[in-house]
Order: sequence, then C-alpha cells, then structure tokens
Amino acid sequence: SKSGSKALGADFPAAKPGDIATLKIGLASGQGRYDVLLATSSAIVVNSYDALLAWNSKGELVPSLAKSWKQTSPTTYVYELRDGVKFWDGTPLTTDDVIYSMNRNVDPKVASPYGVYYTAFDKVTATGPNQLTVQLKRPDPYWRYASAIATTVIQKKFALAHAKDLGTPAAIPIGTGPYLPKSYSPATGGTLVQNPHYWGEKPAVQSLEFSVIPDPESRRLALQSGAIDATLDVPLEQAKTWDQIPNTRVAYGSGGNTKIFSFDTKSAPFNDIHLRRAIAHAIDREGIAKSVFNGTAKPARGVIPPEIFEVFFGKDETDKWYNSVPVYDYDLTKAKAELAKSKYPNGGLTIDMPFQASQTVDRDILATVQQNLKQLNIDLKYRSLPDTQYFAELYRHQKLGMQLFYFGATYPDPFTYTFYMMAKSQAVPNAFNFANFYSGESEKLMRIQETDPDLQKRVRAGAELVKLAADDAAYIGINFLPFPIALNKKYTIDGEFSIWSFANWPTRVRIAGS
Amino acid sequence: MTDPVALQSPVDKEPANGTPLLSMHDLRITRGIKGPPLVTGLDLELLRGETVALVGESGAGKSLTARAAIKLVPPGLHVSGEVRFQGADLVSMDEESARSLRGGGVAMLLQDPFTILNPLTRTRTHLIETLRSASGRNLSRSQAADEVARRLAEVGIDDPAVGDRYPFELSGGMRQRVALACALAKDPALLIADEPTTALDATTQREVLRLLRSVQQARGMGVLLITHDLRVAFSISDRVYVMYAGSVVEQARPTEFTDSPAHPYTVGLLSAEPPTDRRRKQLDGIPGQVPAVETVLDQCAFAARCAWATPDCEVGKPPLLPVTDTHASACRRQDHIAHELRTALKETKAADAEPVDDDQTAAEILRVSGLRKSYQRDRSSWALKGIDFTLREGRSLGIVGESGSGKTTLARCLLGLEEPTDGMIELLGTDITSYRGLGRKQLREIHGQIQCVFQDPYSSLNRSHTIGFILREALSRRAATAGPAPSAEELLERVGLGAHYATRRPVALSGGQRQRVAIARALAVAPKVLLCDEPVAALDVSVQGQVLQVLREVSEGGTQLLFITHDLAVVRQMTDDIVVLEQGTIVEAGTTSSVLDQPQHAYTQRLVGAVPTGDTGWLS
Amino acid sequence: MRLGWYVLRRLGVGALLLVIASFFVFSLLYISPGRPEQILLGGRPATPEIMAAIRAKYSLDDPFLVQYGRWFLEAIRLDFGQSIVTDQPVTTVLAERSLPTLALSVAGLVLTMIIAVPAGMYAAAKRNKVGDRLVSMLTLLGMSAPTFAVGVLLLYVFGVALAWFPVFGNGEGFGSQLQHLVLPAIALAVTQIAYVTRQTRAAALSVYGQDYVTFARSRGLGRSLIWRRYALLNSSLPIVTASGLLLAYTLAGAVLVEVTFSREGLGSLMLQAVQSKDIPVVQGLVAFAAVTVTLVNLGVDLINLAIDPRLRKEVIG
Amino acid sequence: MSAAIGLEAGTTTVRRRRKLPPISVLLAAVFALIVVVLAIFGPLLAPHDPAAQSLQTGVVGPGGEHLLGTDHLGRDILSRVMAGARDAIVGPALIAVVTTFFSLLFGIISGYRGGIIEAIVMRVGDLMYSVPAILVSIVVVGVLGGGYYLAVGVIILLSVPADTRVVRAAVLSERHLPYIEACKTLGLSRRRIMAVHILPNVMPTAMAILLLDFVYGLIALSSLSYLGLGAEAGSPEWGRMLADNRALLADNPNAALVPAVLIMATAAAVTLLGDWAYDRVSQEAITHD
Ligand SMILES: Nc1ncnc2c1ncn2[C@@H]1O[C@H](COP(=O)(O)OP(=O)(O)OP(=O)(O)O)[C@@H](O)[C@H]1O
Ligand SMILES: Nc1ncnc2c1ncn2[C@@H]1O[C@H](COP(=O)(O)OP(=O)(O)OP(=O)(O)O)[C@@H](O)[C@H]1O
Ligand SMILES: [Mg+2]
Ligand SMILES: [Mg+2]
Repeated sequence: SKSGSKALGADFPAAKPGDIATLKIGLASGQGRYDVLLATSSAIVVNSYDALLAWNSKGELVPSLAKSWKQTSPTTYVYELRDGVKFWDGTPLTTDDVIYSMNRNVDPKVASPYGVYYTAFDKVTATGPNQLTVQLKRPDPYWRYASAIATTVIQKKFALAHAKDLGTPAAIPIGTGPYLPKSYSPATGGTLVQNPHYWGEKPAVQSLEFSVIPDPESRRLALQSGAIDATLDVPLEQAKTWDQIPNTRVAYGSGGNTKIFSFDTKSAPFNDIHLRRAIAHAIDREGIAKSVFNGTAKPARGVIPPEIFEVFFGKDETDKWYNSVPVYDYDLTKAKAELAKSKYPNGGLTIDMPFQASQTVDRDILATVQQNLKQLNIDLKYRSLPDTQYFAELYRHQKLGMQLFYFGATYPDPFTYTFYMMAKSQAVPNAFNFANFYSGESEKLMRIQETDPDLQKRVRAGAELVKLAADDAAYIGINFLPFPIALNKKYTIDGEFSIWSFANWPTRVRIAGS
Repeated sequence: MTDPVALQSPVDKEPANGTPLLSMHDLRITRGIKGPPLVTGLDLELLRGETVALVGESGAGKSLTARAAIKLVPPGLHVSGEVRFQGADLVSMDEESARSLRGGGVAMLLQDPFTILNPLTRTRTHLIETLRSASGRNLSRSQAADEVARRLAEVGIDDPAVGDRYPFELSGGMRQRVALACALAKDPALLIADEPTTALDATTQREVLRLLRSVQQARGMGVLLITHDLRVAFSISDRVYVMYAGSVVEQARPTEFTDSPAHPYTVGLLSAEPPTDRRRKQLDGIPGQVPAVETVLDQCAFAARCAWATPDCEVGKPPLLPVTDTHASACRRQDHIAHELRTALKETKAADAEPVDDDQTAAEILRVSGLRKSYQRDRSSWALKGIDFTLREGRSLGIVGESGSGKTTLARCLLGLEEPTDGMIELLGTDITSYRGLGRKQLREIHGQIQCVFQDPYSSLNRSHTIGFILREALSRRAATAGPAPSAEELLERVGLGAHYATRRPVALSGGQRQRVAIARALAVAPKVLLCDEPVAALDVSVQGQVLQVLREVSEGGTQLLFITHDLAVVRQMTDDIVVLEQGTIVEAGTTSSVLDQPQHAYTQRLVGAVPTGDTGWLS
Repeated sequence: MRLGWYVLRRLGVGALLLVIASFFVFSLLYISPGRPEQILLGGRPATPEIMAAIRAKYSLDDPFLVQYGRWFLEAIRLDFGQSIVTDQPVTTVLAERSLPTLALSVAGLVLTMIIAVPAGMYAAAKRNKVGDRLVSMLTLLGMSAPTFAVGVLLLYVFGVALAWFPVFGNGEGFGSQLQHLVLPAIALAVTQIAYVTRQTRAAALSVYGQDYVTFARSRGLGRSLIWRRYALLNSSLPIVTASGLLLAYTLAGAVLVEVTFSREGLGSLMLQAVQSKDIPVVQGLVAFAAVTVTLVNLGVDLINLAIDPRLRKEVIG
Repeated sequence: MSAAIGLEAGTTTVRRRRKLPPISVLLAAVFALIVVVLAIFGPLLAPHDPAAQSLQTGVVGPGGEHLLGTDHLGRDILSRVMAGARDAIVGPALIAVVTTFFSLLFGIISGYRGGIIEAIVMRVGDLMYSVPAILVSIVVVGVLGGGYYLAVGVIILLSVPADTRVVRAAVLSERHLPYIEACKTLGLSRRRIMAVHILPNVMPTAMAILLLDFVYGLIALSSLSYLGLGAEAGSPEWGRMLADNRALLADNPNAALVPAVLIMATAAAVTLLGDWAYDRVSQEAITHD
C-alpha cells in the first residue's frame, strides 16, 4: 500500500521443537462466565471447547468436531462427527451432547447472545451413531457459519447436573478442547492445563496462565518485564511504543475490523449527499493510518477489507473489485467543491459526536478529523461516553447524525458486514444500520444476498452493496485494522496468524528458532 | 532532695552562708537574640524561707521573670544576665541539669487551675509520676496510695477519693490544691507561684493563700509569689518587688510601701485600688498606658505618666537606688518628692466618704419578681431560684455573689438573651419577661431603654469594624424620643476618648479604651438602664478607675446602673443599693453601705471577710 | 449499659447511611442511560427475543421499587445477589477482592503511622527550626501530590527504570505479594503521611503550649514521660480521628492506586463494576463502603472514649 | 479527603508577626498568578495551536521548535499544558467558590439561628461527613457518565456539608461573644447581625475553606480525569494529559511529567498561600497581648 511503512500480515520465525511449560497471557478484561455462550469475551474459553467446524487463517471453514458436513436441501444440513473424541473426563463425545449444546443457543433460560445465529434453526436430530441432521425453518445460507461460531459442544451430563451454576468457577462445563481450567476467576483470569484426552495434535505449551491487566500501559510493562509472554490486546494507537519492547515481537495479522464513519442519510444535515462527500474528502485517512494507528492500519476503501473477498474470488478479481470501490481521497479542493454544492456551501456547521470512552483510539481519530474539518469551516465537537451509555444512545437509533464505530466481521463473509449495516430490517433500534442506508436498489441486492442459493451471486451482490454505500458516502471506511499479537521473542507461532485462526493460537505457539 | 537547712526556723532570714536561694542580676529577656526586650536589667534576690512577691500590671514581665528562675522561658525568647539558684547559674546550665533541679530545687505553680493538670490522667497519676521521678525508684502500689493520701492531706484534701478523680471532675480550688501538692511532691526549696489565685473566687483565694502560707512556714520554703494585687502581696510576703514595663521600680517590705512610698508608680497603684470600706469621691487610676518596653530603654519607663516627672527623667534609665537597706526605688527624684508621695497617698486614703441618701420612694424603673431560670430541659438544677428586686429612678443597684451564683444569668434574662423559666420582669411598666412575645415596635422601644456592657473587653467589640462604624450603627437604633442624637465623636468624648478613635479598629485599642467604647455604644441609644456585667474585672487597677469614673458619670446623667460584680470594693464605689446572690437566691439586700458594713447573712460575712486587706492578719 | 446504647445508636446511624446510600445508588443505576444487557452483549448483534430473555433472566423488567425491595430483603440476609457480568455471588467477589485492598490499606496505614507521627512530633519539637521547615515542606509536597501521579512516578522509577519492584498485579505467595505491595502502599501513603504529619504537628504544638506541659516540666518529669503521657496522649485524639478518616477513605485512594498498578482489589473492582453497570456488585461495594465507614468511625470514637475521660463522662455518664 | 479536615492544621499558639511574606509565599503567589494568567490567556499565549497536529512527525522529544516536545499526534506539549490550565483550573475554582458560598450561607444560618435548620444541617452533615467524595464521584460520574461538570457538582455537593460544619464551628465561637450579644441588645435584625457582624469574622475560615477546596478540587478532578471520568477525552486538562500520555514516558516524558508537576505545583502554591493568608488574617483578628 501507499502508506506501507509497515506490512500487514504477521510473519513469525520458524519454530523449534520442544515443550513450553507455561505461556503467560495478558488480557484486557475478564471474560465472566466460563461458558462460551455467555462469556463476555472468548479469549480463555476458546481453549477449552470445540465447535463442529472451525476456520483456517484465510477464513475458510475446516473440520473440527465434525469431520465433514454437507447441505442436503436448502433447509437441511448433515454433520458427521469425528470418531473417538473424548471429554476432559475421558467420557466419549456423543450426539446427545451435541444436540444438547446446540439447543442451548435457543433456550430462553440460557439467554445466549449467540441465539442470533440460530434464528433459522428448527431442530437437530441424531440420524446415525455419529451423524447429526439439522433442520432449518427457512433457507439460511449463512447457517454454516453458525456451526463454527455458536456450536461449541459441552458435556450434557455435567451441564444438567449443574444447571444452576453452570459457568461459574464451581461448575465449569466439560468440553473437548486442548486445555482445561485448573483454576479460574471470572474477573481476573486463570490457569489452564493440557487436556490429556485431546483429540487433536498435542500442543507445545503445557499450560496457559491468563491474567487480566486492564490498563494497556501496565500490560506493556508486564510484557517488557517478562511477567506475561503474550497478549492480543495491543492498543494500536500505541503500536510504536509497543514495537519498541525489546524482548517482544508485535505482529499484525490480518484483521477484519474496519473503522467507519456513518452518516444518517435519512435526516438533516447528513441527508445531503454533497455534505457527506465533502466530509469524506476532508478526512485524512492516510494520516490517520500512519499517525493514529502508527502505520499498522490501512486506509480503507469501502467498508469491507479485501481479504474477505479473497476467500471467494481470486486475488486478481478481488483487486479489480477493490479498485472499483468509490474512494474519497484526501483533497480539500474536492471537498470544498462538494460543500459548495451542498446546503452548507460555506460550512458553518457544528457536528456533535459521541464516542465510546473505552475506544481511546477514537479520541485521536476525532482529534485529527476535527482538524481536517476545520478547513471546511465545520466544527466537530466530540465527547466520550461510558460504554454503557454510548451503546444505549447508539442503539436507541435516534438522532444518529455522524457516528464513528468499528465493525468486525463475526464470520468471513461480506454478508456479516452488509446485512447489519445496510439492510432495511436493521435500520431499527438495537441494530447496526446507523446510516439508515437503504434504497430499492440496495434492498434488491440484499434479497439476493440473504436468499440466493448461489454463493458467488451472493458474494457479488455484497460487493455491489459495498460500492453503493461508498458511492452514497453513507458509510466512509477510514482504516482497515490489523489483528495484533504481542509475543515474547522466545516464542513463535506455527503457521499463519489471522483473526480467523485466533481461536487455537495458543496450541500453535512454539519455541522460536534463532 | 529535701534541704535540712530549709527546715530551720523561718524567722532567720539572713543569708547564713552568704548565698541567697535565688538571685537574679541584670536579667534581660528578649524576643529572639536581637529582638525587642521584654524584661530589662532586672535584679532580684530571695533568701531561704523567705516569701517575696513580684507585683505589677499585666504585661510587666512578671511571668517571664518567674519562668527564668526555673529555666522554662517560652521558646523563641532569649535570656541573658545572671540567674543563680543556690549559687548555680541557670542561664548557662544545660537542659539536663536544669531538669534535675526542677521539682526538687525549684517548683512552680501556674495561674490557671483549669489548664494546669493533664486532662487525661487521674489526680493520683500526677502525684505518683512526680514522686517516682523524685525518688528514682518504683513505689509499690500501697506505698503510692499512702503517699498520695498523705500529700493530698497536706494540701487540705482529706477525701482520698479525690486521687481517683480526673481534673475536670474537680472545682478550681481543688485543682489548685492538687497542683500545689504536685509542686510540693519533691519538697522544693523554692516555690514559684504565678498568680495562683487570680482565677479563683475571693473566698477560695483566701483559703489557697492560707494554705500556701502554712505550707511555706511548715517547710521553711522560699516562695516567689507573683500577683497583680498589692493587697495580696502585702498580706503574705516579707518583701515586695514592684515591676513596671520589664524592670523593677521599687522594692521594699510591705509596711515601708504604705509608710514611705518611694516611687510615683507604686503610689499610683496604691491609690488606684478602690477602698472596700468607703466610697470615694473621685475614682481615677493612673493616666495613660504602659509603654512598650523597647520604647523606654533609655529613660524612666514611668516618666510619661508621672505627675512628678521632669525632663531629666527622660535621660537614661534610673537604677534601683537604696532608700534604706531594705528599701530601694528606681526614681531619681525620690529624695525630692518623698514627702509629696506620702501626702498623696494619705490624701486618697483620707478622701471623704461620699454620703449616700437612702430614698426608697423614687419611681420604679425595673422590677423583677419571682424570676427563675433553669438551663436544663428537665429542670434538674436552677441557675436562678426566685429573684425579686426593684431598681428605682436615680439609684444604682449592685448585684454581687461568688462565681456561679447566677449573676450573669440574671443579666441575660433582663436583656432577653435568655428566656426566663418563670417569674416576671417589668421595665418601665412593660412586661419584658419574654422578649419573643413582644412586637417589633415594642422591642425597639425596649432595646432603647436597656443596654449593657460586658466583662471581656477583647470580644465586646466586633474586630472587623471601626469604632466609628460600631458607634454609628448603635446610633442608628436610637429612638426619636430619646432626644437629639450625638455624633459618634461626641460619644467618644463623653467616655473620655478623643474623636480620632473613630477611625481605629478595636485591635488598636487597649482593654480600658475598648471598655469605654463599649460604654459609648450602650449610651448611643440613651438607655434608662445600663447593665454592667463585671465591666472592669479584666482590667488592671490603674485602668479600672478611669472606666469606673466614666460609669459613675453615666449614672449621674440619668441612667440607672445595674452593676454586676464579685468585687466588693468596686460595688461600694458604684452603687447605692445591693443584692447579694448565693446559688441563685438573694440572701441579703439593702443599701450598699449597710450591707457591706454590717453584713447579716453568713454568706455575705464570708464574702466581706475574704476581701484582701493588705495586712498579715487577713490570712490568719 | 449506656455505652451499649451509644454503640447501638451509632450502628443505627450507620444502617441508615447504608439504606440511603444503597437506595441512592440503586436509583442512580436505574435512571442512568445504558442497560446491563447491552454490556452482556458487548456490542454484538442481538434479536429482540434475546434481549427479552436476558432481561427476564435478571429480572430487569420489574418495577424499580420491587427490584430495590428484593435487593434489600436479600441484603439483610447478607445475600447481595450475583454479579451480572460474572454470575459469581457478590459476597464471594467482595471477599476475594477485599483482601488485597485490606492489605494495601493496612500497609498504607502502618507506613503512615510509623512515619507521620514521629515526623509530626519531631517538627513540633523543632518548631520553626530547620527540621520543622523541612518536614513542613515535604508535608506540603505530599499533600499536593495526587496519589495517581505519585503512583505513576513510582511505577516508572522503581518498577521500570530500576526494576526493583514488580509493575503490576497482586503477586502470589507471601513474599511476592509483599513485594507487589511495596510501591502501591507507598503511593497510597504519601498523601496520608503528609496529612497525618500535619495534624500531628498541629496537635503536638497546641499541646506543647499548654500549661499542663509547662507544669509537668516544672516538676522535673523525664523527657520521655512528658512526650508520652503528655504530648502524645493529648495529641492522640486528633491523630486517631485523622487516621480513622484515612481508613474510611482508603477505598477512594485504592481505586487510583489499584488502577495504576493493575492490582485486583475493591478499588479496581469498583471502577469496573460501575463502568459495566454491574448493579449487584456496585451495590455490594457501596454497602461495604458504608459499613466500613460506620465501623471505622465507631472504632475511632471508642478509642477516643478510651483516651479521654471527659468524652467518656459525656457519653457514658 | 474532604476539605474540612485540613483546617485544624493551621492552628498554632503564638506567631511571629512578619512584615513581608516569606520568599516561599512570594514564589507561590507568582506561580499561582502565572497559572491564573494561563487559565485566562493560555491559548493566546501558547506558541502553537494546542490542537494543531503534525501527523507526519508524531512524537518528538524536547528541543527545537517544540520546547517540551510533542505527543503522538505531533501536538505541542508546551502549548497543550498552557491551554490546559483553563480546563485544570475552572473546575476547582468553581468548586471552591460555590462550596464556600453555600458553606458560608448554611454555616452562618445554622450556626447562628440554631433550631430546625441547624438540626437538618447537622444530621445531613453527620450522614455525609465521612463519605469519601472521590469514591462517590467515581460511582456517580461513572454511572451517569456525565463527565467534568457532573464531577464538579458531585464534589461540591459532598464538600458543602463538611465545610458547613467548619463555618458553623467558627460561627458558634462567635455567636456567644459579647459583641454579638451587644448587637442583640441594640435590637439589630438577625439578618444584619449575620451579614454585617458574623460574616466578616468568619472570613478567615471562609478563605481557608476556599483555598483548601480549590486544592482538593484540583486533586479530585484530576484524579477523576486520570480514571477517565473527569475532563473530556483528548482535552489538555492536566490529569487527563498525564493519563493519556503515560505511554509516551519513554519517548517524551515531558508529555506526562509536566502536567503532573503542574498539578502538584499549583496545589502546593495554593496551599502555601492559603496557610499564610489564614495565619495572617486570623492573627490580625486575635492580636491582643
Ligand atoms: N512566648 C512569648 N513570646 C513573645 N512574647 C511574649 C511571650 N510570652 C510573653 N510575652 C510578652 O512578654 C511580655 C511580658 O509577659 P509576662 O507574661 O511576663 O507578663 P505578666 O507580667 O506575667 O502579665 P500578666 O499579668 O498578664 O500575666 C508581654 O508583653 C507578653 O506579650
Ligand atoms: N448556658 C448555660 N447552660 C447551662 N448552665 C449554665 C449556662 N450558663 C450558666 N450556667 C450555670 O448557671 C449557674 C449560674 O451561672 P452564671 O454564669 O449566671 O454565674 P455568675 O454569677 O455570672 O458567675 P461568674 O462570676 O463566674 O461569672 C452556674 O452554675 C452555671 O454553671
Ligand atoms: Mg503572667
Ligand atoms: Mg458571670
């Protein structure tokens, strides 16, 4: 890329054989319950449980507990379970356990947020000793992702026996994953040891020690002093300082997160496309990538990082598409020209903008944009809100105006972006279409995306939607963010590192070769 | 370290081996090493078994001199010159040796019995800790108990339970006794008593002084008594030093002072004391104010206030010159004026008792009947238990009684500062028992008819305002019917202050001046009754007279005085009638002269008997 | 007997404080924008059904007074409910977290007492001399230095630059915990030391000017006896009161210190719970703070009663 | 800590009278003046626009064009601390003035009039006396998310009861002094007595409260800002700057240290001035040897 002082994508040195007794991992926050469906973050729990499917680093679905799967009708999916999988306690995994685990997603008593991926789910039945058949209420081309995100399996017997306190340190659900917790605290971390019955390859790391260090600076100091070996919570706005930690390698894997400005296209003042475009032209995306993100981010074109499309298109086609996405280069003449066409030809506008207090990086982005917009005689005022309040106001879906947020894909498919940000059905409270961006044309594309059985068609429709939104300047992608990891130089990661393969990264940690 | 010599007969006061117990020579005390002086060139000598009094007005430097004798001068002050105790030089002595000297060699008793004892420890602890540090060994429990009882008995406390009490559970007199016991615990050769009775009632004062004298005689101890009361000094001591502005101006035996005074200041002091036995025509103290010590380093400090001063007096500081071998004075002109001094003193003594007519028919101004007051909600105790008296036109009424007898309570009820529990107060025909029940207009009228002057000169004026502001504010409350209003300056002239005082703030005024301003403020509304609650109790004698004279003039000008005091000499000077208060009841009433001359009630007799007379018989 | 009543009355006031504080905080949480279910969702997409299920699970839809009433009735039985974020019983969370904070505040207080009282006494004794000036200057600096600034400074100097002490966390095992405690305790203590030194100096000065001290000296009592039984004992009322206030205020200081040093304690818990609208935990912490404040004040008053017979007379008769 | 506590500290028995304030007080006054000037004219005096960024350069150390270097967005630290004086001072000043005003009002009324008003003030005070204001601010501000001025309000609310007690104590010691009784005997109205006679005499106390509250407010607000609860993110308020720039300690320590030093120095200077002024005023009032 043009700014390209720092290449995205993490390359680690080659691994050396040998065991690692303990890997100490720092976390920004505790994860609450030890239950994938209810934990507030999954950094620890992912090491203990397996889902039916998983992703590789590129974002392709790969077998996990299910050794294979197929779609037999628009509403029927059949999964073959892997043989000989055992829980931590040595008992074998059965279809009963999987059925129980899947049903938890829609059990109102569990009230799992993952239920959102199960909206089309009707029922699951065992259709063979190791075979499960899922029946959907309606065709849902994205169900297959649910089997990788939400379909983590726990032992039914234990769960039933501990119905009341499942997920608390006293009753941690039994799983099949590589590590099981030896001690655990919902707020402060815990220690995980290897699962002797793990079905997969035996990892090099013997045990994982998680500790919560909310303050990023303390986290950095902890790395520097060797008190922790690794953390995924690297504040990108401080990447420069972090890069200088002598004993640590900070790598930036490909991410999937985009920093985005949205404009409420359905009410004043941002229902004026020229104003939106003027602002888009005035934002120094490269400057932000370089300074705020210390060159770890990439200036964005549209809202979806091209890597997402690489799963479906070839490299060339992806590039072609990407280059066709309308872009608003940082150009004040163009900005002023657009502004002149708007209802605010001389600016004189005040934009009041809240942002999420915990997103310290937003503060810097906004400080920069504030400076940028000053030149259009637009006054950007921003104030931080505590996360709770920020979400409360945002999800009320009123007076949206201009918003800054980041959007991360939950699964590697354009749909995860376009649906939540661009569907008319999502232009309601508690949903994500903050731009109220929809039109006859976009809804037509959305329909294809939602229902068309042809994968390529669906993806292309998504690609079109991205271009539409960009042209409309409803959403302005600022930067594509990487997925960082800080790892002590003693260690390395075997294979590619990206957000999609994050789930099992500790199993791939090895001793670094020189 | 009991000194066997000290147990000899107290009669033999000649320096047996030439060393006096305490001697000071050219003592100077300054603020810091180079700062302004507070005590200058003081000479003093005290022999074994002798009682010496140091007399002077407030700020003269008495306490500092006393402190120098025990090497306890407050930090920040610098002592130079010579202070010898039994020959040992205290000025150059290190702190450790001084400490070993204290208690056993010299002990000290302080003025305020309410602050002299550690509030957090029992009486007994005070005694034991002193005894222990004296003997250097641990007393056993029973030994200690015996010793405590014995020591308490020595100071007239027979109840051994007192040892278990905390200081706050004891009366002032008791505390002073306990303190005395502590001071005596190491059997000192010299006891310094710094105004040991000033804070006590007259009756208690007499008892404590008696005790002090009996202990002194029994032990043959030297005593340096500090007091501002000449009569107290005369009745207890063998010799008296009079201090003025940081140095001694006269030194003599008590009789020599009255027979042949040799310093104008002493004469001034003696004549300023109001007599107990008769009413004096003209009351006046010494004009002017005590100067700051540093302003009179090179002259006779008293010159500015002295009637006999010549320009010579302002050249050089006069030394203490012998008059006889026991008498010395720092007046250069003593030879010239000795006769005049003597006659001046005689004149005041002989001044005619002013006849007071006894007229009980004049119009009633203020009538109090059945007045009762309790501060407790449950009425568990009464500060006033039924007071009846009448104040008539043209007469002034004195209210006397010991501390706590209810004088101030009565005054506050009259002023509406306290609500009486019961009874009736009538002022010029208006019922003012409850001020709260009065209307706005009535209140305004009442406030124009009764005014007051309080005891404490330092807080009776608002320190934030000028004198002029204070007086003008009072004048603004004057009723139209009270006649044409004077100006603030005129008011000041009336109380004998210059008009220029109007621009000053209270800080810049002395206690006597402040009291006069307070009187002027009260007079601003031309009240019918002026209530004075101990108006001169906090003032030095030399100033008292001036204030009393102003008040007397006020009472002659058509304002009735209601004069509260515990000082029988003062009440004699100021009032026509008197009521005697004991624990909230009137035990005796009548004309001032009849009550004081022929007291009927035992309580009144005790009060009258407790007034210091100035001769040794008073304490026996 | 009267003492019993006194204590009961004081506890009653404490209970009142607790009720008022908990009600206040409850209302505050109730009216404040933002809802716990959104925290649980953490910005993830959700369907209305899921939101409803979460609200039902935590009874968030009950009327305000019902919610408070339920909390209150359970709180009386020492059941403060479960954390919304972690599902752990609040009592367990508090118990776990209070130990590090207790260690911190005790360490801070011990440091304060062993430094501040002698320093204050020393300054009073050396009144207006060089020693006093020096103590006063340090006191001034200490009082002016915000706890967090001291913390950051200590962290960088002794944790990072010199690497003498660990830079974050509580540590495990006694030795390590002690090591982890050093810098935070100092950071917490700096202001406290300054404050107590000042109080001690003032108290000792005023005591030292009293007649009873002069009288004690005039009796030739030993220096140490005068310092102990006169100066120290009589100054101890304000010192004890000041220390009590410090203890009552520890939680406030602990927030700053624990955040700076990433310690897991009640202070950092407070910040997290408040930010995540974890109502039961915030309530539990408020109750804890109210109880601490009440008990500390009661303790201070009882100590003062033990010291001062005048107070004793006033209270017990 | 509440502002009320520091008060007793100023009391000493005998004091030397000084003509000129000691050098430390003069220095403190000069420093306080500078801070006030910065608070008013800071942005005008600053060598650079405090918000102006230089994205291409990022952090640079002290020297050259930037006397104290720049932060990660290339903003001039010197200009930011100068401009930040206003944010740092306004809240504490507001706290000091408003708290003192209400404490005086309630303190004088409750102390002088007694009765039901006093009872209410005292009971409320009892309840709130030992409630740590910072803790409550954390809860309230954290929960409501209202930021700086909410924090200011909370601190005011929590300081008033304690300060009211202090004023009340001062009033109580005046209330029974003869000069007040003389005013009553003259029949002056209660309002006049309170406003003309009591008020000037509790001014030393008010002055002490004012300055102590300022210091307390400064420390409390910067602490809240440090926790992310006070001053607006990205504002150059000193506490916030220290928190925001902690990560720059290695590259440009000034970015974090200068604000910290400024907070301390301001607090120290004002405390020093307060002590001195209180001594002076109360000494003037009691001078009678
Ligand atoms: N610690 C001190 N520092 C400075 N000046 C002092 C100190 N103690 C006393 N003085 C001053 O020294 C002078 C003499 O004081 P001293 O106490 O000896 O007077 P006194 O004769 O005992 O008066 P009183 O009858 O009021 O007790 C006074 O002007 C007083 O203000
Ligand atoms: N405000 C008060 N509350 C309760 N009791 C009081 C109050 N004022 C005075 N007393 C009590 O009332 C009694 C009379 O006190 P009062 O002050 O009238 O005496 P006094 O004759 O003026 O004494 P003194 O000569 O000491 O001024 C005393 O026992 C005193 O303790
Ligand atoms: Mg004296
Ligand atoms: Mg009285």
